[in-house]
Amino acid sequence: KLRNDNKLSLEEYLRYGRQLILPGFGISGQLKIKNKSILIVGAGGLGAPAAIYLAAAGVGNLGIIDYDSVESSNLQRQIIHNESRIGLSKAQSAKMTIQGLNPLCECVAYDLLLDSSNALDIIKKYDIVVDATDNAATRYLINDACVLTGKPLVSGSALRMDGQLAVYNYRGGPCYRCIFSKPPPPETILNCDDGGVLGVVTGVIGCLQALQAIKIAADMNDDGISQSLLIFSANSNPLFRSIKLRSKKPDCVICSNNPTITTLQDYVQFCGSGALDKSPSVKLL
Amino acid sequence: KLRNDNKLSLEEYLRYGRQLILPGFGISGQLKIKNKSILIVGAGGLGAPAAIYLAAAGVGNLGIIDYDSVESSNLQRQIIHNESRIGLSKAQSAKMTIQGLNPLCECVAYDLLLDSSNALDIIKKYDIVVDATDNAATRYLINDACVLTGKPLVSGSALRMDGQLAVYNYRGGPCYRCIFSKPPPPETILNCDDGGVLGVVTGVIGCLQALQAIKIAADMNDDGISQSLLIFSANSNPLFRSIKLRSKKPDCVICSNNPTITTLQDYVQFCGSGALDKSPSVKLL
Amino acid sequence: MSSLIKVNLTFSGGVELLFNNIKQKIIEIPSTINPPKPTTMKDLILWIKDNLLQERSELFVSGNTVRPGILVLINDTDWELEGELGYEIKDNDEIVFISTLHGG
Amino acid sequence: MSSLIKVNLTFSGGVELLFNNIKQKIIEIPSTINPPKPTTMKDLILWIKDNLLQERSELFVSGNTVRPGILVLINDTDWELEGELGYEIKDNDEIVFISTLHGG
Ligand SMILES: [Zn+2]
Ligand SMILES: [Zn+2]
Repeated sequence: KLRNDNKLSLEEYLRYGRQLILPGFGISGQLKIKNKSILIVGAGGLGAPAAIYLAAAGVGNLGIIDYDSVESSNLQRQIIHNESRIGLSKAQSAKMTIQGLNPLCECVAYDLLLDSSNALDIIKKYDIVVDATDNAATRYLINDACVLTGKPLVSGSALRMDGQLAVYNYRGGPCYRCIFSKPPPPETILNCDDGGVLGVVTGVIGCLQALQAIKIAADMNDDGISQSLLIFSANSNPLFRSIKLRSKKPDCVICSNNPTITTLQDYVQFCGSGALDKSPSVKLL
Repeated sequence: KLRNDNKLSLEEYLRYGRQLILPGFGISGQLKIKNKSILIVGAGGLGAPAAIYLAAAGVGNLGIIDYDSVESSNLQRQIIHNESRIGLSKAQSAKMTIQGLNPLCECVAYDLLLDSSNALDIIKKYDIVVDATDNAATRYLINDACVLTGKPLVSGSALRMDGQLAVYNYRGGPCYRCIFSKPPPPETILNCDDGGVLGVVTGVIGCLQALQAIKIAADMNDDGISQSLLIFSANSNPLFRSIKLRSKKPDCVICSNNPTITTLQDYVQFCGSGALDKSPSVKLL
Repeated sequence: MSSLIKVNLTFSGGVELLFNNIKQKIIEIPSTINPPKPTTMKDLILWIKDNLLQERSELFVSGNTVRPGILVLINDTDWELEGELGYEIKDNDEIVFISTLHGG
Repeated sequence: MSSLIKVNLTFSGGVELLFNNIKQKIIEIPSTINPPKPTTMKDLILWIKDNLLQERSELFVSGNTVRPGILVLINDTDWELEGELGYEIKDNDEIVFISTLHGG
């Protein structure tokens, strides 16, 4: 199914011209991303720009997972959808936009909830995973599935005016569990539906997720992306802060040499809430 | 023509819910941006995400200026267009996408080249100007027109792997000429067509332009945005660097108390090249 | 001879909501809160809990450290690289408490 | 007694293309290039032109300063706030030369 072309067509030369003349990318970078497959989990605020820019750049195969349907309240930030898609599956709507933007990108829409029963089968088909989800349980699930299948994970998150970006499980760097070994108490976790978000904050982080995925796909100079956390705060000065993260934990339960976790778990139980829950604080109302 | 509503409709409550519950934004922020008009000059790599996120957020009136038509080579980064728009005016294509995303946003498409003969008449109709152009002459033109009409200017630029973001002529801060009083020699200037660009670099900067325009439109805490330059380097670590800029120049030719420039100039002559030129270095080939 | 040291605190990612929405605060604390040992991160976290936290301390601390989901940075570096609770606070250190985000 | 001082140079926004595509370089220069006065930005720019620049110096300097379109930062601050050419270089200063971009 994956194309394995060693050259670009005339149509590709025309379309990707601005990248082909780009020092440090060029034809070899373009061929590398053409032959890579990237899975985007979540076609919401983060997944929308990430999918759009990955498809536009010429990534050969994109998978997009989302179990939700487009609602009017999504359109403030989920800019891969539009009015005419309301009620449609988000994964399908995202695929339609991508096909309209770049028909050369092969896109698979997964209209399902990623969980412990299907994550490994899907993720193992891709080279890179973009976590664009909105809850802690799915974030641990994706991390564990990426470690078990050996895939680099580009993780983004956004809430209110803040955003975060990191690359896990890449070039010997830490995994998500190395940094966050215990999940936060469920009552401290908010998603965008309950905590609010300025739409363009997800835009900034989603674009940066696409960037990091492209750099990984094209084997570009990593310069420490495997061990750093970018913190974005839309109403602070400076807007961005880069943090040096710890290394891989020698006793990480999943990514160390002697892992105690070797299969996917029950992440809803682990976190005390899951993808289908409203935030506990809201449930109490 | 501008709406001046003091309340939100039910449709707006539903659509903008995530911003209405956002601390520091809320209904008052939403009403402020609804009653603001923002002009985006350029519907290319920067203007595409800027226009999309401004429309999605609920800015009441958007103007989009571009004299160019959509080409296949644009779609690697100009994600407001798509395959079906090739050959169409970029301003019109951008307007079509915006109407599909948020019909509540009133959008005016200007299918023209901004120049000294029309800039003041257009810019004076808007509250904020977003410079998403691709050449030095138009950047000086827009700066001077913003100073003469008293409009804040959100300036973004991108080339290769690098991007820059600044807000000029805002809350007593410097204008573009205060920082760059002399234009660079024309042979040192490259645009994206000639120097190449990674598409998502324009995505990141365009999103950040939308963010700064929203913060200005909603009168949010500026925290020094009027006197700082954000530098983005997609293949460096850290990705972002924030620079403190100088204050307004007491002897600035246009924004000081005793300006020597009081009308728009011939910017093509001033810069040695204009919006319609290829880069001189390329012309020599 | 416990002199005072200045510490720049930043609360971000939602942690600031526990501190009256204040994102940045410069505090002065004794260089040896528990003589004779120099003030450590452990002392600082307890000091913040006792002096700055308004209510619901379980949303900030858990046992004698910060609760899971709060990342601590010492001068822009993950505190795990700096000795975590045992790190000795220096004058003008910049300490950030940031909540990990899950939205998207 | 001209000791050596270390200066961290960064070239960005395209300026690095004039320096073999090297974005960062640590140099050691005399603390007083023109005795008895301490080394200034003016001295540093001339030193870079003479020692690091490969060719086409007019793309970096113009007269005794940088050409229009190159912004100079001293420790993350616009050099205009630091005295421009007259600024006296200190050990471990970080000096950035960045080209203003016009693309979009
Ligand atoms: Zn791990
Ligand atoms: Zn000025």
